[in-house]
Amino acid sequence: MITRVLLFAAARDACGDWIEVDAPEGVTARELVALLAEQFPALEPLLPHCRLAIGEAYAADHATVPPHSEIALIPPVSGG
Amino acid sequence: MITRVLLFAAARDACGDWIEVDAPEGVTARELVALLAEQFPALEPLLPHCRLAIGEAYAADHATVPPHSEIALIPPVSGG
Amino acid sequence: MIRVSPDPIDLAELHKQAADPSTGAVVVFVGVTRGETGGRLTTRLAYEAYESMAARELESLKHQAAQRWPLTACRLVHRVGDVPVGEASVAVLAASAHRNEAFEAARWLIDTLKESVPIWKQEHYADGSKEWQHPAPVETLERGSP
Amino acid sequence: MIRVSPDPIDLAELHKQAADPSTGAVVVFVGVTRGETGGRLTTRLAYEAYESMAARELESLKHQAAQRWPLTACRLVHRVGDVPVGEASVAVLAASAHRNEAFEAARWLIDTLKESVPIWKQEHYADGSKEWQHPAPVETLERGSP
Repeated sequence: MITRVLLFAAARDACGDWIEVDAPEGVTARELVALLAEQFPALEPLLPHCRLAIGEAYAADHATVPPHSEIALIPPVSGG
Repeated sequence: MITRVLLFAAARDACGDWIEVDAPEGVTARELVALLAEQFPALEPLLPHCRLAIGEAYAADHATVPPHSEIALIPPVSGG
Repeated sequence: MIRVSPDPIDLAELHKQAADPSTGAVVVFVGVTRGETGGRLTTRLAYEAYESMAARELESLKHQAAQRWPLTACRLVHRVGDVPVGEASVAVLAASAHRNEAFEAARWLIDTLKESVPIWKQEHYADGSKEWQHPAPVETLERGSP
Repeated sequence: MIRVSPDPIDLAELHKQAADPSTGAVVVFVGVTRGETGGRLTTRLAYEAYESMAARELESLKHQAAQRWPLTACRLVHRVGDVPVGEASVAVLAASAHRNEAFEAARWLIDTLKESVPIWKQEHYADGSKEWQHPAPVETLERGSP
Protein backbone atom coordinates (compact mmCIF):
# COMPACT_ATOMS: atom_id res chain seq x y z
CA MET A 1 0.00 0.00 0.00
CA ILE A 2 1.07 3.59 -0.58
CA THR A 3 1.11 5.44 2.72
CA ARG A 4 1.37 9.18 2.96
CA VAL A 5 3.52 10.45 5.85
CA LEU A 6 3.36 14.04 7.04
CA LEU A 7 6.71 15.71 7.77
CA PHE A 8 7.69 18.54 10.08
CA ALA A 9 10.64 20.75 10.97
CA ALA A 10 14.03 19.43 9.79
CA ALA A 11 12.34 16.44 8.10
CA ARG A 12 10.07 18.80 6.18
CA ASP A 13 13.05 20.94 5.17
CA ALA A 14 14.71 17.79 3.84
CA CYS A 15 11.78 16.19 1.94
CA GLY A 16 8.77 18.52 1.83
CA ASP A 17 5.38 18.63 3.57
CA TRP A 18 4.74 14.93 3.03
CA ILE A 19 6.12 11.84 1.34
CA GLU A 20 4.54 8.64 0.09
CA VAL A 21 6.12 5.37 1.08
CA ASP A 22 5.40 1.96 -0.38
CA ALA A 23 4.75 -0.46 2.46
CA PRO A 24 3.15 -3.92 2.79
CA GLU A 25 -0.26 -4.29 4.45
CA GLY A 26 0.08 -4.89 8.19
CA VAL A 27 3.39 -3.03 8.47
CA THR A 28 4.27 -1.90 12.00
CA ALA A 29 5.27 1.61 12.99
CA ARG A 30 8.90 0.55 13.44
CA GLU A 31 8.98 -1.20 10.08
CA LEU A 32 7.51 1.83 8.36
CA VAL A 33 10.28 4.02 9.77
CA ALA A 34 12.85 1.51 8.46
CA LEU A 35 11.23 1.74 5.01
CA LEU A 36 11.45 5.53 5.15
CA ALA A 37 15.19 5.24 5.72
CA GLU A 38 15.53 3.06 2.63
CA GLN A 39 13.28 5.09 0.35
CA PHE A 40 14.25 8.59 1.58
CA PRO A 41 17.98 8.69 2.36
CA ALA A 42 17.79 12.43 3.17
CA LEU A 43 15.71 11.54 6.24
CA GLU A 44 18.06 8.86 7.48
CA PRO A 45 20.15 10.85 10.02
CA LEU A 46 17.00 12.10 11.74
CA LEU A 47 15.02 8.85 11.80
CA PRO A 48 16.66 7.12 14.80
CA HIS A 49 15.29 9.94 16.95
CA CYS A 50 11.83 10.17 15.38
CA ARG A 51 8.52 8.74 16.58
CA LEU A 52 5.56 7.84 14.38
CA ALA A 53 2.09 9.24 14.99
CA ILE A 54 -0.98 7.37 13.80
CA GLY A 55 -4.28 9.22 13.89
CA GLU A 56 -2.70 12.17 15.74
CA ALA A 57 -1.36 10.03 18.59
CA TYR A 58 2.09 8.54 19.26
CA ALA A 59 2.20 4.93 18.07
CA ALA A 60 3.96 2.07 19.84
CA ASP A 61 6.79 0.49 17.81
CA HIS A 62 4.76 -2.66 17.22
CA ALA A 63 1.47 -0.95 16.40
CA THR A 64 0.10 -1.88 12.97
CA VAL A 65 -0.22 1.03 10.55
CA PRO A 66 -3.86 1.00 9.37
CA PRO A 67 -4.55 1.81 5.69
CA HIS A 68 -6.54 5.03 5.98
CA SER A 69 -5.17 6.82 9.03
CA GLU A 70 -3.22 10.04 9.12
CA ILE A 71 0.44 9.13 9.59
CA ALA A 72 3.09 11.61 10.66
CA LEU A 73 6.80 11.48 11.38
CA ILE A 74 7.54 13.31 14.63
CA PRO A 75 11.15 14.50 15.00
CA PRO A 76 12.38 15.27 18.53
CA VAL A 77 10.11 18.06 19.74
CA SER A 78 11.32 21.45 20.97
CA GLY A 79 8.21 23.42 21.84
CA GLY A 80 8.00 25.62 24.90
CA MET B 1 11.87 56.25 79.26
CA ILE B 2 8.41 56.17 77.71
CA THR B 3 8.52 54.10 74.53
CA ARG B 4 5.71 54.08 72.02
CA VAL B 5 5.02 50.66 70.45
CA LEU B 6 2.96 50.31 67.28
CA LEU B 7 0.41 47.48 67.27
CA PHE B 8 -1.12 45.45 64.44
CA ALA B 9 -3.82 42.87 63.78
CA ALA B 10 -5.02 41.03 66.91
CA ALA B 11 -2.75 43.13 69.13
CA ARG B 12 -4.25 46.28 67.68
CA ASP B 13 -7.75 44.94 68.22
CA ALA B 14 -6.84 44.29 71.87
CA CYS B 15 -5.09 47.59 72.72
CA GLY B 16 -5.39 50.12 69.88
CA ASP B 17 -3.02 51.50 67.23
CA TRP B 18 -0.19 52.01 69.71
CA ILE B 19 0.66 51.83 73.38
CA GLU B 20 3.25 53.56 75.54
CA VAL B 21 5.35 51.44 77.83
CA ASP B 22 7.58 52.67 80.65
CA ALA B 23 11.00 51.05 80.26
CA PRO B 24 14.52 51.71 81.61
CA GLU B 25 17.22 53.12 79.34
CA GLY B 26 19.18 50.32 77.63
CA VAL B 27 16.31 47.84 77.74
CA THR B 28 16.64 44.95 75.29
CA ALA B 29 13.97 43.86 72.82
CA ARG B 30 13.19 40.75 74.90
CA GLU B 31 12.94 42.78 78.11
CA LEU B 32 10.61 45.28 76.44
CA VAL B 33 8.25 42.48 75.41
CA ALA B 34 8.27 41.22 79.03
CA LEU B 35 7.34 44.71 80.20
CA LEU B 36 4.47 44.78 77.69
CA ALA B 37 3.10 41.60 79.24
CA GLU B 38 3.16 43.21 82.71
CA GLN B 39 1.73 46.56 81.71
CA PHE B 40 -0.82 45.32 79.09
CA PRO B 41 -2.35 42.03 80.25
CA ALA B 42 -4.66 41.97 77.21
CA LEU B 43 -1.58 41.39 75.01
CA GLU B 44 -0.17 38.61 77.13
CA PRO B 45 -1.53 35.56 75.24
CA LEU B 46 -0.14 36.88 71.95
CA LEU B 47 3.28 38.01 73.18
CA PRO B 48 5.12 34.65 73.26
CA HIS B 49 4.66 34.50 69.47
CA CYS B 50 5.48 38.13 68.71
CA ARG B 51 8.71 39.68 67.44
CA LEU B 52 9.83 43.23 68.01
CA ALA B 53 10.76 45.55 65.15
CA ILE B 54 13.13 48.47 65.70
CA GLY B 55 13.41 51.05 62.93
CA GLU B 56 11.29 48.90 60.57
CA ALA B 57 13.51 45.81 60.90
CA TYR B 58 13.23 42.69 63.04
CA ALA B 59 15.30 43.07 66.20
CA ALA B 60 17.38 40.36 67.84
CA ASP B 61 16.25 39.46 71.38
CA HIS B 62 19.32 41.08 72.89
CA ALA B 63 19.29 44.22 70.76
CA THR B 64 19.10 47.42 72.79
CA VAL B 65 16.00 49.52 72.18
CA PRO B 66 17.24 53.00 71.25
CA PRO B 67 15.36 56.03 72.58
CA HIS B 68 14.04 57.58 69.39
CA SER B 69 13.42 54.69 67.02
CA GLU B 70 10.10 53.47 65.70
CA ILE B 71 9.21 50.36 67.70
CA ALA B 72 6.53 47.89 66.61
CA LEU B 73 5.15 44.64 67.95
CA ILE B 74 4.91 42.08 65.13
CA PRO B 75 2.42 39.26 65.77
CA PRO B 76 2.85 36.09 63.68
CA VAL B 77 2.43 37.22 60.09
CA SER B 78 -0.14 35.83 57.65
CA GLY B 79 0.30 37.73 54.41
CA GLY B 80 0.15 36.06 51.05
CA MET C 1 8.62 46.49 41.22
CA ILE C 2 7.77 46.36 44.92
CA ARG C 3 4.31 47.49 45.96
CA VAL C 4 2.05 47.37 49.03
CA SER C 5 -1.22 49.01 48.05
CA PRO C 6 -4.99 48.82 48.42
CA ASP C 7 -5.40 48.84 44.63
CA PRO C 8 -6.46 45.65 42.84
CA ILE C 9 -3.41 43.84 41.44
CA ASP C 10 -3.01 44.46 37.70
CA LEU C 11 -1.60 41.18 36.36
CA ALA C 12 -1.14 42.52 32.83
CA GLU C 13 1.04 45.28 34.26
CA LEU C 14 2.91 42.76 36.40
CA HIS C 15 3.82 40.73 33.32
CA LYS C 16 5.06 43.68 31.30
CA GLN C 17 8.53 42.72 30.26
CA ALA C 18 11.52 44.64 31.28
CA ALA C 19 13.36 45.04 27.97
CA ASP C 20 15.88 42.42 28.98
CA PRO C 21 16.59 40.06 26.08
CA SER C 22 18.13 37.48 28.40
CA THR C 23 14.75 36.51 29.87
CA GLY C 24 13.63 33.07 28.71
CA ALA C 25 11.31 32.01 31.53
CA VAL C 26 8.83 33.88 33.72
CA VAL C 27 7.04 32.32 36.69
CA VAL C 28 4.19 34.18 38.36
CA PHE C 29 2.48 33.16 41.58
CA VAL C 30 -0.86 34.76 42.44
CA GLY C 31 -2.57 34.25 45.80
CA VAL C 32 -6.35 34.51 45.59
CA THR C 33 -9.02 34.83 48.29
CA ARG C 34 -10.73 31.44 48.60
CA GLY C 35 -14.45 31.25 49.29
CA GLU C 36 -13.96 28.41 51.73
CA THR C 37 -11.30 27.60 54.34
CA GLY C 38 -11.39 24.53 56.52
CA GLY C 39 -15.07 24.01 55.71
CA ARG C 40 -16.09 27.58 56.65
CA LEU C 41 -17.45 29.98 54.04
CA THR C 42 -15.41 33.16 53.62
CA THR C 43 -16.79 36.33 52.08
CA ARG C 44 -13.57 38.34 52.03
CA LEU C 45 -10.14 38.72 53.54
CA ALA C 46 -9.07 41.99 55.12
CA TYR C 47 -5.30 42.53 55.00
CA GLU C 48 -3.47 44.88 57.34
CA ALA C 49 0.18 45.78 56.79
CA TYR C 50 2.89 47.59 58.66
CA GLU C 51 3.34 49.23 55.31
CA SER C 52 6.73 50.92 55.58
CA MET C 53 8.37 47.82 57.07
CA ALA C 54 6.54 45.48 54.66
CA ALA C 55 7.99 47.41 51.70
CA ARG C 56 11.47 47.15 53.23
CA GLU C 57 11.07 43.41 53.82
CA LEU C 58 9.87 42.91 50.24
CA GLU C 59 12.93 44.83 48.99
CA SER C 60 15.08 42.59 51.15
CA LEU C 61 13.48 39.44 49.67
CA LYS C 62 14.09 40.75 46.19
CA HIS C 63 17.72 41.44 47.07
CA GLN C 64 18.21 37.98 48.60
CA ALA C 65 16.58 36.27 45.61
CA ALA C 66 18.84 38.18 43.22
CA GLN C 67 21.85 36.85 45.13
CA ARG C 68 20.62 33.23 45.03
CA TRP C 69 19.39 33.05 41.42
CA PRO C 70 20.40 34.85 38.20
CA LEU C 71 17.11 36.74 37.86
CA THR C 72 16.35 39.14 35.04
CA ALA C 73 13.24 40.47 36.81
CA CYS C 74 11.70 40.15 40.26
CA ARG C 75 8.42 41.79 41.21
CA LEU C 76 6.47 41.62 44.47
CA VAL C 77 3.04 43.13 44.99
CA HIS C 78 0.77 42.76 48.02
CA ARG C 79 -2.70 44.20 48.23
CA VAL C 80 -3.99 45.49 51.57
CA GLY C 81 -7.51 46.23 52.79
CA ASP C 82 -10.45 44.13 51.65
CA VAL C 83 -9.84 41.44 49.05
CA PRO C 84 -13.08 39.77 47.92
CA VAL C 85 -13.33 36.09 47.00
CA GLY C 86 -11.70 35.40 43.63
CA GLU C 87 -9.44 38.47 43.70
CA ALA C 88 -5.66 38.50 44.08
CA SER C 89 -4.05 39.44 47.39
CA VAL C 90 -0.45 38.83 46.40
CA ALA C 91 1.57 38.40 43.22
CA VAL C 92 5.17 37.34 42.78
CA LEU C 93 7.08 37.36 39.49
CA ALA C 94 10.50 35.81 38.92
CA ALA C 95 12.15 35.85 35.51
CA SER C 96 15.37 34.18 34.45
CA ALA C 97 17.09 32.79 31.38
CA HIS C 98 15.86 29.27 32.23
CA ARG C 99 12.80 27.87 33.91
CA ASN C 100 14.39 26.01 36.79
CA GLU C 101 15.72 29.21 38.34
CA ALA C 102 12.46 31.08 37.75
CA PHE C 103 10.39 28.32 39.41
CA GLU C 104 12.75 28.00 42.38
CA ALA C 105 12.93 31.74 42.95
CA ALA C 106 9.15 32.26 42.70
CA ARG C 107 8.53 29.44 45.16
CA TRP C 108 11.14 30.73 47.59
CA LEU C 109 9.80 34.30 47.31
CA ILE C 110 6.20 33.41 48.18
CA ASP C 111 7.24 30.95 50.93
CA THR C 112 9.56 33.52 52.53
CA LEU C 113 7.11 36.39 52.05
CA LYS C 114 4.55 34.44 54.04
CA GLU C 115 7.06 33.92 56.87
CA SER C 116 8.65 37.33 57.15
CA VAL C 117 6.65 40.23 55.73
CA PRO C 118 4.59 42.12 58.35
CA ILE C 119 1.17 41.70 56.79
CA TRP C 120 -1.83 40.04 58.44
CA LYS C 121 -5.04 38.62 57.10
CA GLN C 122 -8.37 38.64 58.85
CA GLU C 123 -10.90 36.09 57.61
CA HIS C 124 -14.42 37.44 57.34
CA TYR C 125 -16.81 34.50 57.42
CA ALA C 126 -20.25 34.22 55.89
CA ASP C 127 -21.74 33.83 59.39
CA GLY C 128 -20.60 37.39 60.24
CA SER C 129 -17.66 36.41 62.44
CA LYS C 130 -14.09 37.41 61.72
CA GLU C 131 -10.72 36.13 62.82
CA TRP C 132 -7.13 37.34 62.56
CA GLN C 133 -4.86 34.68 61.15
CA HIS C 134 -1.78 34.34 63.33
CA PRO C 135 -0.07 31.04 62.47
CA ALA C 136 0.64 30.30 66.14
CA PRO C 137 -1.90 29.39 68.84
CA VAL C 138 -3.45 32.70 69.84
CA GLU C 139 -7.02 31.43 70.23
CA THR C 140 -7.13 32.74 73.79
CA LEU C 141 -6.54 36.29 72.66
CA GLU C 142 -8.88 35.92 69.70
CA ARG C 143 -11.69 34.83 71.98
CA GLY C 144 -10.95 37.65 74.44
CA SER C 145 -10.86 40.42 71.82
CA PRO C 146 -13.95 42.18 70.43
CA MET D 1 -8.33 26.73 27.69
CA ILE D 2 -6.17 24.90 25.19
CA ARG D 3 -4.83 26.92 22.26
CA VAL D 4 -2.26 26.55 19.47
CA SER D 5 -2.31 29.78 17.50
CA PRO D 6 -0.14 32.33 15.70
CA ASP D 7 -1.68 35.14 17.79
CA PRO D 8 0.42 36.83 20.48
CA ILE D 9 -0.36 35.32 23.89
CA ASP D 10 -2.69 37.54 25.92
CA LEU D 11 -1.55 37.08 29.52
CA ALA D 12 -4.36 39.17 30.96
CA GLU D 13 -6.85 36.86 29.27
CA LEU D 14 -4.93 33.83 30.49
CA HIS D 15 -5.26 35.00 34.09
CA LYS D 16 -8.99 35.69 33.88
CA GLN D 17 -10.45 33.70 36.73
CA ALA D 18 -12.89 30.94 36.21
CA ALA D 19 -15.57 31.83 38.77
CA ASP D 20 -14.39 29.03 41.03
CA PRO D 21 -14.30 30.20 44.65
CA SER D 22 -12.08 27.28 45.66
CA THR D 23 -9.04 28.74 43.88
CA GLY D 24 -6.45 30.02 46.34
CA ALA D 25 -3.24 29.79 44.29
CA VAL D 26 -2.42 30.38 40.65
CA VAL D 27 0.95 29.61 39.08
CA VAL D 28 1.73 30.80 35.56
CA PHE D 29 4.76 29.87 33.53
CA VAL D 30 5.62 31.92 30.46
CA GLY D 31 8.33 30.94 28.00
CA VAL D 32 9.91 33.92 26.25
CA THR D 33 12.19 34.15 23.21
CA ARG D 34 15.68 34.91 24.49
CA GLY D 35 17.96 37.21 22.54
CA GLU D 36 20.94 34.98 23.16
CA THR D 37 21.41 31.21 23.36
CA GLY D 38 24.74 29.57 24.04
CA GLY D 39 26.56 32.77 23.18
CA ARG D 40 24.82 33.24 19.80
CA LEU D 41 22.53 36.20 19.15
CA THR D 42 18.97 35.23 18.24
CA THR D 43 16.59 37.57 16.44
CA ARG D 44 13.48 35.38 16.62
CA LEU D 45 12.20 31.87 17.01
CA ALA D 46 9.95 30.32 14.39
CA TYR D 47 7.65 27.64 15.78
CA GLU D 48 6.05 24.94 13.66
CA ALA D 49 3.34 22.68 15.03
CA TYR D 50 1.52 19.56 13.95
CA GLU D 51 -1.44 21.61 15.08
CA SER D 52 -4.23 19.05 15.32
CA MET D 53 -2.07 16.57 17.22
CA ALA D 54 -0.53 19.32 19.37
CA ALA D 55 -3.99 20.37 20.53
CA ARG D 56 -4.82 16.74 21.35
CA GLU D 57 -1.58 16.31 23.29
CA LEU D 58 -2.23 19.52 25.23
CA GLU D 59 -5.73 18.24 26.10
CA SER D 60 -4.13 15.01 27.25
CA LEU D 61 -1.67 16.90 29.48
CA LYS D 62 -4.52 18.85 31.00
CA HIS D 63 -6.42 15.63 31.65
CA GLN D 64 -3.39 13.94 33.24
CA ALA D 65 -2.66 16.98 35.42
CA ALA D 66 -6.27 17.03 36.62
CA GLN D 67 -5.89 13.41 37.71
CA ARG D 68 -2.65 14.07 39.60
CA TRP D 69 -3.53 17.33 41.33
CA PRO D 70 -6.81 18.88 42.52
CA LEU D 71 -6.77 21.74 40.00
CA THR D 72 -9.46 24.38 39.76
CA ALA D 73 -8.12 25.64 36.41
CA CYS D 74 -5.57 24.47 33.87
CA ARG D 75 -4.73 26.46 30.73
CA LEU D 76 -2.19 25.75 28.01
CA VAL D 77 -1.39 28.10 25.16
CA HIS D 78 1.36 27.75 22.56
CA ARG D 79 2.09 30.33 19.92
CA VAL D 80 3.26 29.20 16.48
CA GLY D 81 4.98 31.08 13.67
CA ASP D 82 7.47 33.83 14.42
CA VAL D 83 8.01 34.86 18.02
CA PRO D 84 10.34 37.87 18.32
CA VAL D 85 12.79 38.32 21.20
CA GLY D 86 10.98 39.27 24.41
CA GLU D 87 7.63 37.82 23.37
CA ALA D 88 5.91 34.76 24.82
CA SER D 89 5.92 31.46 22.94
CA VAL D 90 4.15 29.37 25.57
CA ALA D 91 2.05 29.93 28.68
CA VAL D 92 0.87 27.44 31.27
CA LEU D 93 -1.56 28.20 34.09
CA ALA D 94 -2.33 25.87 36.99
CA ALA D 95 -4.73 26.89 39.76
CA SER D 96 -5.54 25.04 42.95
CA ALA D 97 -6.73 25.66 46.49
CA HIS D 98 -3.13 25.68 47.74
CA ARG D 99 0.17 26.75 46.27
CA ASN D 100 2.09 23.49 46.49
CA GLU D 101 -0.25 21.75 44.05
CA ALA D 102 -0.31 24.75 41.70
CA PHE D 103 3.51 24.94 41.60
CA GLU D 104 3.92 21.20 41.10
CA ALA D 105 1.31 21.03 38.36
CA ALA D 106 2.67 24.05 36.47
CA ARG D 107 6.19 22.64 36.57
CA TRP D 108 5.03 19.20 35.43
CA LEU D 109 2.92 20.72 32.65
CA ILE D 110 5.74 22.74 31.09
CA ASP D 111 8.28 19.94 31.54
CA THR D 112 5.96 17.39 29.92
CA LEU D 113 4.80 19.78 27.21
CA LYS D 114 8.42 20.22 26.16
CA GLU D 115 8.84 16.43 25.93
CA SER D 116 5.64 15.38 24.22
CA VAL D 117 3.83 18.06 22.26
CA PRO D 118 4.61 18.03 18.51
CA ILE D 119 5.91 21.57 18.18
CA TRP D 120 9.35 22.54 16.95
CA LYS D 121 11.39 25.71 17.23
CA GLN D 122 13.80 27.03 14.68
CA GLU D 123 16.38 29.51 15.95
CA HIS D 124 16.99 32.44 13.61
CA TYR D 125 20.38 33.89 14.44
CA ALA D 126 21.58 37.44 13.99
CA ASP D 127 24.19 36.20 11.48
CA GLY D 128 21.37 35.10 9.14
CA SER D 129 21.64 31.36 9.79
CA LYS D 130 18.80 29.28 11.18
CA GLU D 131 18.60 25.92 12.90
CA TRP D 132 15.81 23.55 13.88
CA GLN D 133 16.05 22.56 17.51
CA HIS D 134 15.76 18.79 17.82
CA PRO D 135 17.00 17.80 21.29
CA ALA D 136 18.87 14.77 19.93
CA PRO D 137 22.02 14.76 17.82
CA VAL D 138 20.78 15.57 14.31
CA GLU D 139 23.64 17.89 13.31
CA THR D 140 24.33 15.72 10.29
CA LEU D 141 20.88 16.34 8.88
CA GLU D 142 20.97 20.00 9.83
CA ARG D 143 24.18 20.46 7.90
CA GLY D 144 22.80 18.59 4.92
CA SER D 145 19.54 20.52 4.72
CA PRO D 146 19.11 23.90 2.99
